[in-house]
Amino acid sequence: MSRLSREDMARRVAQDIPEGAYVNLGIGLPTLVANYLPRDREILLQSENGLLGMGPAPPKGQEDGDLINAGKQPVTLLTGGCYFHQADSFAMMRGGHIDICVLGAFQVSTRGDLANWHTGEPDAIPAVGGAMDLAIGAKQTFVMMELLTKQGASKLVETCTFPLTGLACVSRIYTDVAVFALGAGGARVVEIAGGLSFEALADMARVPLIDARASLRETGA
Amino acid sequence: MSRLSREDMARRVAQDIPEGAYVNLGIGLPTLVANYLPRDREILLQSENGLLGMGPAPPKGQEDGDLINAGKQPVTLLTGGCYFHQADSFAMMRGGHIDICVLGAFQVSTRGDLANWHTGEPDAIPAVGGAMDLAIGAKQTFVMMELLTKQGASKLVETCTFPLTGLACVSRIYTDVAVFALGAGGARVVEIAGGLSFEALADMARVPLIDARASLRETGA
Amino acid sequence: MIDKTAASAEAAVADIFEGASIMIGGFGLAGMPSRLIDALIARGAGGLTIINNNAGNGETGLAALIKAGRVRKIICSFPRQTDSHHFDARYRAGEIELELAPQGNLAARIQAAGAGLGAIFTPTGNGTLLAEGKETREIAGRQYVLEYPIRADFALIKAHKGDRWGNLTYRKSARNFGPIMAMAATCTIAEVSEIVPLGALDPEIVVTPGIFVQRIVAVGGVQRDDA
Amino acid sequence: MIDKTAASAEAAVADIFEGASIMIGGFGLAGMPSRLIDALIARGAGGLTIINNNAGNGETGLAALIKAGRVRKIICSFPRQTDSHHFDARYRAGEIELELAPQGNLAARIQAAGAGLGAIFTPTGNGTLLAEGKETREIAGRQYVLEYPIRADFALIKAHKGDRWGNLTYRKSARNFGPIMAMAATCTIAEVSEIVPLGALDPEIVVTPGIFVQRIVAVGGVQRDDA
Repeated sequence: MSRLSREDMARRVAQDIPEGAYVNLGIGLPTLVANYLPRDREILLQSENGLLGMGPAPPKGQEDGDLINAGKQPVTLLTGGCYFHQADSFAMMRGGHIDICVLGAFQVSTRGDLANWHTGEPDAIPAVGGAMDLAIGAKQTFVMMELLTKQGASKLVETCTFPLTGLACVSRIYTDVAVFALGAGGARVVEIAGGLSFEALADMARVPLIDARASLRETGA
Repeated sequence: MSRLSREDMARRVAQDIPEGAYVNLGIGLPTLVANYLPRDREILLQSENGLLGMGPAPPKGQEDGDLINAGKQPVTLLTGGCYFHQADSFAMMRGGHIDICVLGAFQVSTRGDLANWHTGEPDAIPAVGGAMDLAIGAKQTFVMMELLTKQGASKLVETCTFPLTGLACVSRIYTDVAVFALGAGGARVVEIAGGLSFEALADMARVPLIDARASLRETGA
Repeated sequence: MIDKTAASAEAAVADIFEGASIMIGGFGLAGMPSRLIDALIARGAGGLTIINNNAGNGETGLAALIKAGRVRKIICSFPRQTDSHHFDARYRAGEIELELAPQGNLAARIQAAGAGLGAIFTPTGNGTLLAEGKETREIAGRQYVLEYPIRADFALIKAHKGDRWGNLTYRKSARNFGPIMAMAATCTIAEVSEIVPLGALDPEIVVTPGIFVQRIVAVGGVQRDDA
Repeated sequence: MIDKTAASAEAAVADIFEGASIMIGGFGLAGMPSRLIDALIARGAGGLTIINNNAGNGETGLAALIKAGRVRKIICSFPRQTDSHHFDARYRAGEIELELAPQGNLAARIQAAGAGLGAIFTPTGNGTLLAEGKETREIAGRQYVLEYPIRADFALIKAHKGDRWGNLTYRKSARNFGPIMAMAATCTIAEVSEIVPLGALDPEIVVTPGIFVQRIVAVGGVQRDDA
């Protein structure tokens, strides 16, 4: 069985982002998605610090300290992009104007609860940024993560044990071995990567899974 | 005894508006105050429809339908003025950023309750506009009105009988016969126009009045 | 390619349905999207709930929509004006329901809807008829009234220049309700003087980012970009 | 004549007192008013409550203020960063109190303060540690958390150009918290690249109207108007 690389995962998420979508990519793994957005689609990236129409990193030597992304890295602005203040930026998220956000996660529950901001360790300094706003505000919240921790535990769980970011907010998870759709009915398997069987996947995930591969292909969802 | 004309009342209010003040003048009588603001003071007029630094009416033939005041009359913008949307405009009022607003009134109570938006007649079509926001939002709310109705009733009352605009919001009333300062302690007479005696004024007003002329002159208030 | 340009005002309003809630920009006639309203009248949908600061002036725009009998309810701050005779007549005849809101509450409730808030405690209206029956609360020594967001199915607004991504600038005091209504409607349709090529609007001076605009119609010219 | 121009950053912050609450603009270093913070450090007032998105980066600006031991409490959304070592050290030593707020709640609470709201029901944080002990309410089928406005005695912000009336424009993503903090503080002090003559800023592109700004300091040049 072959697991998807981080780049392959980013490529897979990018496929599901349609023309004209307003998208916010979280810090870390989700940032890679920008590299794989189809060039024939106009997709607008929003950055929580006040940009819409965010472009790629500038060439060396052309960085501008006043033009950065949410990860505080230098970026550019596409032709047609614009700037706005923090209240308007978060109105975009919280008011349901962002179509898709893509976030990393420590854990996601089968009903879509998300834990991605705090390890819960007593000596950790907590930091949340815009994660909670994005998680509950975007029309669709995608999570992108390896299915298992380095220790082999499944990050798709029945109940999150890490502190929550938001309740019932994740609609899809893109992992290195499968894509899941989440909801009140539980976790449905949309597709499986490589040669992995459904049973082997269920054994890795260690949560109840519904095989929705046939039905989802039929409806095109 | 000589009562102040509407122009004299406007001139009297204008005297109390200091250099640098941000001021909103209500529709009707208060609009006249703009004509008497001392030319050696920079005073910025705010218009609820989204102007700061409102200037006088334009010359005939130079009206612009996109540049109007709260009364929907054509105006101009001073050098240094600017435009903004309705939420920001009302944030200026409600957030306590406007120094002084000047409003007309049907009735004002001695503790500063204001009634100026609705006659209470059952067949009247109510309209409130920004009156309630201004009344409670500005740092100081001045009322400008004749003391008596055409029927000779005092508009300074112990309790308003017309529907209220705001509670305990008026700090000063400029009338054709006297200037009053209002507050929890009641109505204090700041000055009396013409040759009217305090007793004659009290007889007209028909509410308990405190003669504060001497003390206010001493403190300069 | 994202192109929010509608072929005509008629095309832009073609899916406005019977009973829809519609925010209409403007303070009096400044900022009122008259071409879109004309197209809406021609379209014929009735039973509308209209959110506007006023209730129509004279014979055009919102006044004409009211005259045509399409408005079931209006949420506004200042209906009664010297030239609001079409509203006045329908209101006195009991044919239009009126929800009167202080102008600042109207603006704040529209802004709250666009920003995703559930409700706001506002300082305006406390102790008055317009807060009767509403929840109040003392916070830090002052009384506030609980008010709920105002959302709408559509917003019809007038802007100055726009581009195919829906970015907008406004002109003078015609800006008024446009930026906040654009954020509070499911489908925002902007009537602009001119559609300019993408990139012609300085990113620093865009007032309404295109994310808040679904369709744009030029009443003046359209400059296509070369891209 | 209204002239909000301060002679120097030092003069502009001269009345910031021990124990003051201070909003500081910026997202990381973009939009952080470094000259004003340097002047504040030199001024010496301590026991400060700081409202900022972060908790300082590297050795300059807010990080330097924290290093100098002047900060008693910080209200922010994202303190822990690779280069927030001065905050980290003070926090672990129990010398700084931290109030963590989701960034959207932080922005909305600042905006609510500027707009005079008493409280807001916000969608963010429901069911999480950051809403523990807070009032919640279901409105139209969704759970919201009650959050209160954040006001401050002072706001120190960085803008691009300004004039003697305090009108401001910003530059790119350095705009971030500037416009809303300016509205939420009793005394807003803006550090700008350049002070331009009154009228040099197009009234359509002013982002922060001068009413929200009490003092302005140029780190670049000052062009006096001829008036």
